[in-house]
Amino acid sequence: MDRRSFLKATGSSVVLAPAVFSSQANAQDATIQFAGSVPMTGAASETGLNVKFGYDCAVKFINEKMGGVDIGGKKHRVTLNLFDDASDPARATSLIQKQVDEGVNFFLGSFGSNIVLPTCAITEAAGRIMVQAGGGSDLIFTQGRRRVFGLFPRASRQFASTAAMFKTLNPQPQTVMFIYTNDAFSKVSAEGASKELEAAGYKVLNSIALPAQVSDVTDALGTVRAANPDILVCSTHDATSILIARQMVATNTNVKMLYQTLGPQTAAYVEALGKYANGVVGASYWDENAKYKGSIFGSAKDFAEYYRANFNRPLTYHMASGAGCIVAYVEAMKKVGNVTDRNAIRDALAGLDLETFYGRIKFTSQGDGDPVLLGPMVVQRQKGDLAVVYPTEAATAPTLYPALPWQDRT
Amino acid sequence: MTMRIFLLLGTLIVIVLLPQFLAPFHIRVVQLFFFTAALALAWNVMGGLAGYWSFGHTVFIGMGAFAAAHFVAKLGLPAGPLQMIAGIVFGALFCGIVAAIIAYPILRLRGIYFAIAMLGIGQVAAELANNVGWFQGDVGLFLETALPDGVEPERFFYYVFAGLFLFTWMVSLVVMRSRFGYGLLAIREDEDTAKMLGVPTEQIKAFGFTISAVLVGMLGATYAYSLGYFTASSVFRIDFSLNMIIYCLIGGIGTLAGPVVGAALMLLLTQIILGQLLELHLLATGLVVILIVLTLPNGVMGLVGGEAFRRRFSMRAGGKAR
Amino acid sequence: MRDPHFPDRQAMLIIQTALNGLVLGGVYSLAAVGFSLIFGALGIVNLTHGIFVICGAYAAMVLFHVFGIDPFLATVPVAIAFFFIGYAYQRGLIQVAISRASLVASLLVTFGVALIMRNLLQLVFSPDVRTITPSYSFSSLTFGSLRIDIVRLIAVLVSIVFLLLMALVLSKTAFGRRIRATAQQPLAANLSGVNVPHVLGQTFGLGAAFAAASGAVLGIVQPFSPSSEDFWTLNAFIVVVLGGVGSPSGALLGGILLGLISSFTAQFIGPSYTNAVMFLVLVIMLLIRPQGLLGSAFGESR
Amino acid sequence: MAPVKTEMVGVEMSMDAVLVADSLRYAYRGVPAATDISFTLAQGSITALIGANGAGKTTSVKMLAGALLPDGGRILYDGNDVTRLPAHEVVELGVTLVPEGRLVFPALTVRENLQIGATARRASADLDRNMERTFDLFPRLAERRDQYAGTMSGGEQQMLAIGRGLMANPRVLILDEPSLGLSPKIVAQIFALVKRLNGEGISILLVEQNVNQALAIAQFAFVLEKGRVVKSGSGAALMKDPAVREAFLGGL
Repeated sequence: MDRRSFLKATGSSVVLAPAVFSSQANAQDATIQFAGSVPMTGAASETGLNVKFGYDCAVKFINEKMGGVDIGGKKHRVTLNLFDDASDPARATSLIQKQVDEGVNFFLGSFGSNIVLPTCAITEAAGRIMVQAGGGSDLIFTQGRRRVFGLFPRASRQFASTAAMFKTLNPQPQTVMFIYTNDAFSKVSAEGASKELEAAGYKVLNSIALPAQVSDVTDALGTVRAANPDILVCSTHDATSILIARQMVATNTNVKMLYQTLGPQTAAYVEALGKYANGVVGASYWDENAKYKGSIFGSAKDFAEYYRANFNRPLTYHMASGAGCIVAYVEAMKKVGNVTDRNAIRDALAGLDLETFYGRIKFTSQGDGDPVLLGPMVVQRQKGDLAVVYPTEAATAPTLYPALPWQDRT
Repeated sequence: MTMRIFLLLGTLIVIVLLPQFLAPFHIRVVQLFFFTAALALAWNVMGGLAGYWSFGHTVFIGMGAFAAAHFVAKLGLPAGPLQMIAGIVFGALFCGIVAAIIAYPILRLRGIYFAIAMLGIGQVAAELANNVGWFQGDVGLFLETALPDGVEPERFFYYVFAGLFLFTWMVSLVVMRSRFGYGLLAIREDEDTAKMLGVPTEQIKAFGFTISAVLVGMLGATYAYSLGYFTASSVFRIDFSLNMIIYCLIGGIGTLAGPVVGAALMLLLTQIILGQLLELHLLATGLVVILIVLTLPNGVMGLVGGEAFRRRFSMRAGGKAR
Repeated sequence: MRDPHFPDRQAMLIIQTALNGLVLGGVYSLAAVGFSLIFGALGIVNLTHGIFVICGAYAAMVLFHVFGIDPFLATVPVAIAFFFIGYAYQRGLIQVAISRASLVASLLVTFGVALIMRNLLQLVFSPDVRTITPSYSFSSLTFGSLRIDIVRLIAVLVSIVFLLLMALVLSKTAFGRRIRATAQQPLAANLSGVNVPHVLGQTFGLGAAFAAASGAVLGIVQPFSPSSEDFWTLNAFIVVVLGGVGSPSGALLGGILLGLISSFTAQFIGPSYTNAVMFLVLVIMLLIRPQGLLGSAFGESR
Repeated sequence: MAPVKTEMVGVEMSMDAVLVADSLRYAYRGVPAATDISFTLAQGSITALIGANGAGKTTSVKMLAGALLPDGGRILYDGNDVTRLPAHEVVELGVTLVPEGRLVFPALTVRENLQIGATARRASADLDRNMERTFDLFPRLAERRDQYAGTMSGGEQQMLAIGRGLMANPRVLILDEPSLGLSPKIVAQIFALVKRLNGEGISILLVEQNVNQALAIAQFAFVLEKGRVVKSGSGAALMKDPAVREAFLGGL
C-alpha cells in the first residue's frame, strides 16, 4: 500500500463519523424509517462496519441522488437509526427492544448469528420485519419465523455454488481439506460443504478446527503439507485467513487451489499478501463486474462507482449486501404502494423475485436467500484484481487452476 | 423494625407495579439491572466479604446455561414453566457441585493468584464448551420458554429476574448478618490470624465460594432462557466477570447496597445515556470508570456512609488482591 | 529397507512441532516481558499492556508506510516514545489512583484506559485487520524437510536480545538496582535516598517501552487490530504466571513453555484445543507452584 | 505525667540544635498517632526518644525523615524549614533514618544493599570509601558481601541496615529500635557502635524501648506518651526520675 492510500484508509472513519449523525436529521413528512444494530466495536466489528457502510450508502443514494423514492405516488425519504451493539447480545436485545417501543417497523440486521437470533426473536414477536445480511445460522430460518429475511442462504447451503465450480476444473481435483474457525457459522458451513463435496465424489482428507483468536497455524500447515490436498478450503475469519496465507507462503506450503471464504475480497488481505494474493479463490456474494442491474443504483458497476465516490472504506461485497437489504425493502414497498402496512410488505418481501444491482433477489419460503440465485459467486485474485470465475454466465475470467507455486507468482 | 417492613413492602410493590408504567425497552433495562446487580451481589460474597477476587466468575454463568440446556434436552422435558424451573435449579446445583469440588484446591491460592486461576478456569471451560462437539457451544443451544398466555417475554423475564434478584439479596443479607459472614470478613482482614484463632477458614471459604457459584449458576441458566438461543461466546464472556468487579467497586465493595448501586449507575450510563453515542460509548464508559475511581475511591456508598463506613469497607481493607 | 540414518516421519514431525513451539514461545516471551516487569516491580496488573503492544504495532506500521522505516529498526524510536508515555501515564494517572484509593484501583484505571484507547484506535485506524509486510515477510529457512518462517526466527532473536537487554539493565545498572530495591522495600528505598515515585514511573515506562517495541515486531509476524489487544494482555498474564514474576528469564521460560504447549497441542490434539490446554496448564501450575517456575525476581515481599 | 510546653523544649534557645521538631501532629486515617511532638536534637549529641509501644515514636521519626507528611507543626534542620520535603531529599540534606524492622532488601546482595544506601548525590562520590568503612565496622558484612540479605540472621540484617544508613554520609542518623529482637550480646555491640559513630561527629537520634541502655549513653532524652512529649532532660536525670523508673524501669 502506498502512502496515499494508507492515509486515505486511516482517515476514512474519521471523515465519515459526521455522516452517521446527519443521516438521522432530515426527517420530513413522508419518510421510511429503518433501524437496528451493527457491531461497530468488539469481535465482529470489522464486517459489521462493512455492512453499516452499505446501509449508509443506500440511504445516501436514495435521499440525495434519487431525491427520495416514489411509493404510492409520493416521494419518501429514508432515515436510518443504527446503534453499536458492541457484538454483545444482551446490549443488542435491550436496544432493539427500545426501537421496537419507539415504533420502528423495519429492521436491518446486525452481524453474527448469536446476535441476529435473539434480536430477530424480539422483532418477530412484536410483528416487525427484519431484513438482514449478517446471520446465516440455520436456526434463524427453521424455527417458523415469518418476518425475518436473510440476503444470504442459510449456512448449511452456502457451499452449493462452490462445489459446482469444482466440477468445472480441469484436471479434476480429487482431494479436499478443510480449515475452519470454530464458530457457529464457519463450522456449519464447513460441515455442509464437506457433506456436499463427499456426495459429489471428492475425498475429504481432514478437517482442522481453529480457535477464534489464533496466532500461529504452522502446525496445521504441517498437516496440510503431509496430506497434500488438491484444494484447501478455509472457512475462517479474515484475520485468520491472512495468517494462514502468509504462513503458507513463508513455509512454502503449496496446494493447487487455496479457497478462502472470507479474506481475498478485502483490502487488508491484498495489503498483507501483495502479489501472493494472486490465484487465491474466495466466495463473493456480489461483484461489481457482475452483469446485474435494477431500478435503484442501476448496475453493479454503478453501485461501486457511487460508493467509491462517496465513501472511503474499501468496498467489499458486505457493503452491497447491506445496501441490498434496503433495496429489497424499498422494492417491496413500491409493490405494496405504502410504507405502513407491515403485513402487506412482509408478503411482498416473501414474494419478491426481481433483478437488482445486487443480483436477483428471491427468498426461500423460510426467508433465507435462494441458495442458487443468492449463493456466492466464486472469485479469484488475478493480476491484483478480483475476477469472477463462477457461475460461468457471470464470469469475467477463466479459473486459473492449478495455481502457480508461491515463488512463481507475480 | 416496622419501618423496615414497610420499606420492604414498599419496594416489593414498586417492583411488582413498575412494568405497568414502563415501555418494554425500559422493562428490559430494569430486567438487565436485576440480572447484573444480582451477579455483582453474588460475586461480592467472595470478592467483597472474603477479599477473594474472582476474575472468572463468568464460568458459572456459562456452566449454569450449558448444564440447564443439556439437562432439559437429555430428559426431553416439554417446554413450559416446570421445564424452566428444572433447568434453572439444575444449572444452579451443577455449579454448586463443581464449585464445591474445586473450592479446596483453588482457594489455597490468594490474591492475584486466585484471581488468575479463576480466569484460567473460566477460559478452559469456555474453550471446552466451544470446541468439544458434544457441548455444542459452537453451533449454539436452544432453550425455549413457554410463556403464559398474553405475557410478553420482557415482562415475564422482568419478574423472573426480579425474583432472583430479591432471592440473591436475601441470601447476601443472611450471609452478612451471620457468624459465617463475620468469618468471611475475618478472612479478608487477616486470614492467617483468623485461622490461628480457630476460625475454620477452609470450610468458610469453600462454603462462601459454593454459595456464590450457585447464585451465579442460577442467574446464568435464567439468562440463557431469556436469550433463547446462545453460543459459548454469549455466556462465557470475560466482560461479565469484569463487570461484576467493577459494579462492586463503583458502588462500594463488601456492602449490601454497593453492588446494586454500582450496577444501577453503570447500566444507566451504558444503556441509556451512552447507548446512543455510536462509536464513542467505549471511550465514554472508560472515562466514567476512571473518574469514579479518582473522585470516589470508596465507591458511591463511601460517599454516603461517612468515616465509620470507610474504615470498615474501604477498598484499602478489601484490597488484598494484588 | 529403510535407511537407519534417515529420521522417520513421526520424528521429523515432532522436531518440526518443537521448533514451531520454540519460535512461537520466543514471540510470546517478547510480548510478555513488559507486563512481567510492571507486575513484578509495581504489583500492578496492567490491563493496558495489550494496548501498548498494539500501539507499538500501529506505530511501526505508520513508520513503515510513511517513512519506509523497517519495523525492526522502528523498535528503537517506538520504545523511546513509549518510555515517556508510560512514565507520564504512571505518574499522572495510575499513581494518583493508587494514592487516592488503593493498589486494586489501578486495575480499574488501566481497564478504563484500555477501553478508551481501544475506542480511539478504532476511530483512527478502523477496526480492520492490519499487517506490516516488509520484503522478507515471505521467506523461510529450510533444513531438509524442516521449515521455519524467517520473520518468526528474527522475532525470536530480537526477543532474546530484548530479554538480555532487560536482564542486563536490571542486574548490572544502578537504575536496575533502584528498580529492584523499590520493588522489594519501597519505604527503605525511599529512606535510602531513592526517589521512589520517579523510579516507579521509570519502571512503568520501561515496561511500556518493551511492550510497544515487542508490538512493532509482532506486527510483522501476524495480523493485528484494535480488538486483538486483550489477547496480548491475557497471554502475557499466562507467560508471567508460568515462568515467574519480574524476571526476563522467567518470561523467556514461560513464553517457551507456552509456545511448546501450544504447538504440540495444535499438532497432536487439534488447534482448537490450544487455548483450553494453555489455560489448563496455567491453572495446574498455579495450584502446584503459584510463584511460577523461577519464583519472583523481587523477593517474597510480593 | 504532665505535658511539656513547647517553650520548655526551647525551639529558639538551642543555638546548636541540628534538628527541631515543633508541635508535630499526625493521624492515620483519623486515628491520631502523634498529637504534639516537640523536641530538639543537639548538634553532636546522642538523644534518645523513649516511650511505650504506640506512644508515637516511630511516627515521629518517620515524619522527621520525610516518610510521613505531618498534619501540622514544623521540622527545622539547621534552622531551615524541611517539613514538606520528601524522604529522598531529606537524605540528601544529611538526615538518614534506619527504620524499625530493618527493612533490608531481601533479594539484593549485601553489596547491592549498601550501594542503594549511597543513592543520594551527597554520598555517591564517596561510595567506595564508605563501603570500606562499613566493611571495617562490620566484618561480618564483608564476609557476606555477595550473599542475599534475606538469607542473613536478624543481627546481621540490623548491621546491614545501619551500614546502609551510613552509606548516605549522614550528619544525623536516626535509629528506630535498633536493638529489637536481638540477643544481649549483639545489642551491646550495637550500642557500642552508636557511641563510636557519635564520636566520629554524627548526631544520633535513638528511638528505644530498651530504656536503661538508651539513657545510659544518651546526653538528652525525651519521653513520649500517647502521641506527645511529656518529659525531657538529660539521660542521667531521667534515669533517676521516679516516674520514668516507674513507667519503664520496673519501678526500682
